[in-house]
Amino acid sequence: GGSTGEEADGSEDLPLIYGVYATPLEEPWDGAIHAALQSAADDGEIRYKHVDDLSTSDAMERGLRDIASNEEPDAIIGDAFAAEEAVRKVAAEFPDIPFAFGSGEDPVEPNMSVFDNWLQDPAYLAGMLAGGLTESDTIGIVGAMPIPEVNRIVNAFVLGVKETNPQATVKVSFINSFFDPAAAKQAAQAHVSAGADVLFAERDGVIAAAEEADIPVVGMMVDQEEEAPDHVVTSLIWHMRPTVDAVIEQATGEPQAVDLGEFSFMKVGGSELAEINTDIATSTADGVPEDLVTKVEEKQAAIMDGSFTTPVDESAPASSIDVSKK
Amino acid sequence: MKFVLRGHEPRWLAPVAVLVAVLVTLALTAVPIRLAGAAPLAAYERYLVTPLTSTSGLHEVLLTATPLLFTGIAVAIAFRAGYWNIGAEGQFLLGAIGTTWVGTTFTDLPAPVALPLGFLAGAAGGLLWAVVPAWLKRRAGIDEVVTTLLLNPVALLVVQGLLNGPWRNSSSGFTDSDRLGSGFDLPALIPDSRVHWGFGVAVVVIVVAGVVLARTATGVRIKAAGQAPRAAEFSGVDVGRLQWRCALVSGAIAGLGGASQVMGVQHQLTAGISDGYGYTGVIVATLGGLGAIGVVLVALLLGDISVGAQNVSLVLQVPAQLGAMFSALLLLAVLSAMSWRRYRLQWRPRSRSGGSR
Amino acid sequence: MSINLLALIGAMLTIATPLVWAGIGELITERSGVLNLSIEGTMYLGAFIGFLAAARSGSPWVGLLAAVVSGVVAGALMAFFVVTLGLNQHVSGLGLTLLLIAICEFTFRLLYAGDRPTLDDKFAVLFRGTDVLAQHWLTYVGFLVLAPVTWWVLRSTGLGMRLHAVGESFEAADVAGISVTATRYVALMVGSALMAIGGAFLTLAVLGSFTLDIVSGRGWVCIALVIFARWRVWPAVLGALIFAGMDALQLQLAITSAFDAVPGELMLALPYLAVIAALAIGGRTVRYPGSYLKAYRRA
Amino acid sequence: MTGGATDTVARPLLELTGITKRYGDLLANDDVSLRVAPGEVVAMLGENGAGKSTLMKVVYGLVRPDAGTVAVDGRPLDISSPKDAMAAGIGMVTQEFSLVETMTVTDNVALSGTGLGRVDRAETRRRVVEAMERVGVSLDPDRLVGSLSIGERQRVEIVKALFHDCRVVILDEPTAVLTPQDVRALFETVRRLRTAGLGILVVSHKLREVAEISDRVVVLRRGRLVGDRVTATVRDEELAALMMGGSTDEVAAATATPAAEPSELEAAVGMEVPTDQPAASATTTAASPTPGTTTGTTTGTTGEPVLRLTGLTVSRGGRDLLSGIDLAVRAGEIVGLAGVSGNGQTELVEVLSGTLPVTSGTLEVDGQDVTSADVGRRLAAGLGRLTEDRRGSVVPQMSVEQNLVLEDLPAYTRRGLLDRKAVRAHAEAMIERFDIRARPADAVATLSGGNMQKVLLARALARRPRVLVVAQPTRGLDIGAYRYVHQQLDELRTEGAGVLLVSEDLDELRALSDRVVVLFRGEVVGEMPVAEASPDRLGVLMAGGGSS
Ligand SMILES: Nc1ncnc2c1ncn2[C@@H]1O[C@H](COP(=O)(O)OP(=O)(O)OP(=O)(O)O)[C@@H](O)[C@H]1O
Ligand SMILES: Nc1ncnc2c1ncn2[C@@H]1O[C@H](COP(=O)(O)OP(=O)(O)OP(=O)(O)O)[C@@H](O)[C@H]1O
Ligand SMILES: [Mg+2]
Ligand SMILES: [Mg+2]
Repeated sequence: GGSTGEEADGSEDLPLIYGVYATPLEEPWDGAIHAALQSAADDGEIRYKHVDDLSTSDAMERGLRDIASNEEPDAIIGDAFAAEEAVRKVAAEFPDIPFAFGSGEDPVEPNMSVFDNWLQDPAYLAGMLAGGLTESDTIGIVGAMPIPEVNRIVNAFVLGVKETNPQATVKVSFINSFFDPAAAKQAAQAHVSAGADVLFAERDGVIAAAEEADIPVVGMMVDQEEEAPDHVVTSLIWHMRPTVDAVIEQATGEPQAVDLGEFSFMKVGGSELAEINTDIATSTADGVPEDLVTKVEEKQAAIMDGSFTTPVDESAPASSIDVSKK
Repeated sequence: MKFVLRGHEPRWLAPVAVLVAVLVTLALTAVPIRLAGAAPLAAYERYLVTPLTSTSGLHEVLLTATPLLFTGIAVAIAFRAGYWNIGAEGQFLLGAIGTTWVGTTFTDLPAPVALPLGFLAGAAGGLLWAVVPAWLKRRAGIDEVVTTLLLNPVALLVVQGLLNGPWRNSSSGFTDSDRLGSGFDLPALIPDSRVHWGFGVAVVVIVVAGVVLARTATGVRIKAAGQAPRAAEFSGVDVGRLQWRCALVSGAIAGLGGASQVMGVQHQLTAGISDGYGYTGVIVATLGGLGAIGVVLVALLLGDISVGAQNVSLVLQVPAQLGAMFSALLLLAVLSAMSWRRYRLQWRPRSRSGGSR
Repeated sequence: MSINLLALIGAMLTIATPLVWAGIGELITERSGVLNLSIEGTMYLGAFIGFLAAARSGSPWVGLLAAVVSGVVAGALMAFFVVTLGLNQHVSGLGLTLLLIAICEFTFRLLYAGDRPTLDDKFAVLFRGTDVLAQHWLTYVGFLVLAPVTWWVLRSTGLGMRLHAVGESFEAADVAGISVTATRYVALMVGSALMAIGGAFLTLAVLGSFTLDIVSGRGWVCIALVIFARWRVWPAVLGALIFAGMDALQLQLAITSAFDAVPGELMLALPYLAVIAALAIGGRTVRYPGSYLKAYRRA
Repeated sequence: MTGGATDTVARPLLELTGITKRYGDLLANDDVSLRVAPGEVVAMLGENGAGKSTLMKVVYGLVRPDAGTVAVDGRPLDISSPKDAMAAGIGMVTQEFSLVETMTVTDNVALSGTGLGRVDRAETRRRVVEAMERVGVSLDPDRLVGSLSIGERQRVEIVKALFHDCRVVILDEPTAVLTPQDVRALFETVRRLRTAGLGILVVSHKLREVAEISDRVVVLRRGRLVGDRVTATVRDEELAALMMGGSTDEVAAATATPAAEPSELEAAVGMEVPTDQPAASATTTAASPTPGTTTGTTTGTTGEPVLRLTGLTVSRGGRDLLSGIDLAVRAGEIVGLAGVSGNGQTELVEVLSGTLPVTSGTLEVDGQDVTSADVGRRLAAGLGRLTEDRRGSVVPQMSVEQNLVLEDLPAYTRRGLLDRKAVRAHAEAMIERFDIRARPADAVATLSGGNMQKVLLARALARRPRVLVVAQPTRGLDIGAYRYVHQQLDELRTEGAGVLLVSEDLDELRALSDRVVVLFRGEVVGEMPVAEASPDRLGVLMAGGGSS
């Protein structure tokens, strides 16, 4: 909802957190940040305002400067991927305001913190599931583009596959767009025709393909089970809330320059694997074998207690990966 | 009801037409603004007035208009010659690539060498991308609309390919290029603002283009070639060659736009370097009547709206799409109102009296 | 390297379907002398309205009907600008595209606020399990009914002759007692309805969901295909198949290890390059319809 | 009714009352009332821009009048589109072609009658062929109109107008582009229609045609109906005076040549030209056009060849459009080129203009070989051109002044910029000298055809060409303009330039030329001094009677 920006409603003393997004909120990555901030606002912890679709670095810079100088925010959260320099420049101009941005680079003293979604843990677990479910020993992944955020998810997924199915082949394709679900679906269908019988939907559109091919699929960012209850076996979920809470702390206290990436780790509740859907009913798998579920749960426990750390590999994956060579 | 050609256009008509267009747009956008839960009046003020009433707002308008000035005049030149270059988007991107290449290769160059080199590389990039369709058109008569249009997504893929591959950021590994050498940073044109010398270059290009189009023999030939190619040919104008040259100049200017955006704003190559500037250039050029002054006015208007729209969505917390809706409506309204300049509305012919005897 | 040829053909037909619907829609409007650059926005509108109506009613049929109606409205709007007001076709089309997309995205935001909604019921695939024939009925209708019927109408009926006359020489059409205005209105409304179906195919048949940027430039591809085809139906269908075939091919090559060394982007560019190449090889000087881009107004 | 009207109009078939039409400030039709009875042919005369076409378009629903009514059979009609007009039984041939070039003859003719559903092409074709026979026109019904010559297209227009049963037929300058044979055929048809009781309204600039075909003649001047006479009793001088707005004597004086030949007025207005053309153009040249042979004319001395074609051949698609043309035009002479349209004249002019490449042979202008020269070099060599395709020679949206300098831009460039003062001055001088009714900044598109022609003539003559190639220079021009153009060509000859005059108007050819050359199927089939070029002899040659 909007406002004229002037009214007071008794929540004046709550910190104002401003969300600043480069893409529209509908893009899942920024959508996850938005959801977390919204939930904090719903909990009565913060006041939350946002602006999205600042797609160029000059729009980002203008927006940030405008917000910092006119809106009296207590902290600004956003993503800086396409405008690193602009964000850092404005952050330096307003050292009293904490800036926390999704970024591939380092924090900057005194007030520029960075975060990222570190979904390698749920990705690894999902990979284990996929490896256990495939009968053709072929798994297809459709991703947006080979950027580090995506690469490390794909690579962790591949390692997970290897753990339960060392003979498997994982095929990876990119659609070079954050949207275009129709292209993603076509890419997924190409995987199916190349023999894949489990898919990983890093992007929207893949689930529809899995449903038509009647094979299991792994969702992304939010629990997508409802989209295809017979086919979505689980989803990788990013919880931004712990990161947001850490920023709220800065907003009410002192700005800091820290890497908030850890707050996205599974250990601290920053990410999770959605409850495994053991009721899937597909042409290749009817339900999920219990021992496979157990294996995944054991691994998850190991991750949580720190005895297993998923390796992080940000290199671009090959188009067809023989997991035994990984 | 029918439209009747006006005998002559009263002086007050053009400003009144624009005013009416603005009022209609305001009235039409009131509904979505209400739906989004904001007060229309506050929104209107921020769309149109706020950016123009503060110096920093004005500066931002100039900054935002800069790439549109380049693509607008680029498209205008080609269209004037009757060469339908819809490919300014791709040419802009290739310009950005050219500049990035020199900027990341010769990082140590001092500004006096680096900046001209950067612009040169940008122009070369744009020109390169314009050569193929122009050549196909000239040699084989292959339609430039298809080729220029389809090369736009290809240009974006070239950018993405470079960023995913050889030009991937060496420090973050993200898909944007390394920063250009600091010699390639365009200095501010207006002190303490973000308005950079790219704006100055754009103005120079537009003035030169305006003079050539309006005041020289070449300009007359271009106009003749565009409006009546057969007659131009008859009068000794080599239409094919003229279109070929205009196509290349157009591409080079669009490429300059890419160079300006890389060196003045982004300082690196990103996949989102062009926010559809090439496509918007078609609107700028056509709405600006394919003339230099028109291009400047329309680019500034669009710059104003886009700065204002950002301001609205930020201050009033309404979806950013409202800004797009506002500018699209204003565009169509202004265009409609302008047709009113040439025609007036008449309700039925006055008398058809007389009758039969 | 193993390319599954049948699967390739199947994918090609699916990918080509929205191009065929919207492309034939564009072809009809261009035959009347109107370059309809609002195609991208109209496809978007069809995709969105189709989705919305299907989501609210629970029936993809209702969605399709709503999409058709929205297309007719968009076409009438475009006609109002370029026929009634005689505005520049480039700007009107681009402006309308911007407007329609903005309206859809704005409404989507207000209604769903960042959610990722899906339909309960979408059009199913016929002959599921086969490689080539597993297509949506809209694909069958597009290739087997829409294309031949359009071809026949344009070639052998009075309607086609009228369209031809208006597109080539509206003065001549007017003198012959054919209403230029009515013909262009009808062409734009019918053509835009087909474009909307092309867009709705994506949400109602292919995906069962709506996301931003769902059309992703397919409208622009259609513009290119229509000119590529020189305003003839079968070459336009052929162009769509070339484009889609290359797209399907690159999807398969992208996951074939033999092509690992080839940058993915080059493969993604294949469809565009293929159309340009086809034009360069087969095409020659194009003669645009005589009243292309022109507004008609009697004295 | 205006004075002189007949009372034969018992019950008018078509009745216009108080038609008024404004274009901005211009009053194109001013309270015009007019009746046409069944079985009556009414001719309409008037200067270029007098408002004739506007009035015709009002009747046909192409132009909406600001005031006035149109009634057919006494019933007032609300004609707001040609469809309504057709429904009321009105058929029209517009002055500008209204044909779809990418359609066949059949489809064009049948266009207005087709519904929305399936078209029975065979049946339509049969009916069109039948209609062509009825109207006396022979054309291949399956040819694309775009491939037809201008004269052929005009025939299609006529068939189109008469395809449906109509009661009133409007012909707006139907003969302007027809060959004499076609005119004869058309008039046959018109007479037949008259007999059948149709009302016919025909616009023409040619007094002789008016005299031949009409029962009554009306004259429009500056939008007003200024005269309505019975054709049989009216004198040509009177009509001319009505058109031009002066007294009969003034007109006679104004149209007389400096040499004051008795028949000049008649020649100028396209009336009977005596075969024994007076001395004016009577060159007694020997039939052989040997270069160097000096032959005397009364207007100058014929000198060196300024244009020479040797074995000129042009082929396209394996077909010879022109084959082995040998032709020379000498300084101080006008060579007329006769031929039925479609026999290579257009191509010859295009080749000379530089817009069609030569296949073999050579082309010299004033001694320079320009066979493969571009337009610029040809102009520099001293060639001037005035083609029949006016609209293909001007840029309609550009101003008069810019069109005037389009071929000579470098001469108006100072320090890289266009010298706008010089351009304006040149335009004003040309407007003055050639009596162009326009301001320098007016878009050429808004000029009437006659004025457009003057702009082109001015542009061609301003460069003082050594040789001028002109095609159909007076097509569609009113008497004043017709006379004016002839005078200019005559002067050019006097000044010692050569002129190649291509015209389908035999009277014009014979009035102006020193020699006449006949083209048939792309070949020169005859050449003779004008004195020997009787219409009959030319007709035989033009019809192929001279080729072996
Ligand atoms: N569409 C128009 N808009 C403005 N003025 C027009 C238009 N059509 C005609 N006129 C003007 O109206 C006047 C009458 O034109 P009209 O075509 O009726 O002349 P005309 O008598 O047919 O001449 P001509 O012998 O050259 O055919 C001219 O001055 C012309 O410039
Ligand atoms: N765009 C326009 N604006 C104003 N008048 C116009 C326009 N287009 C045509 N006319 C008028 O329409 C009439 C027809 O002119 P046009 O040049 O077609 O005649 P023409 O066949 O070439 O020769 P002519 O009229 O001398 O016989 C003219 O009077 C002209 O002035
Ligand atoms: Mg006329
Ligand atoms: Mg005329």
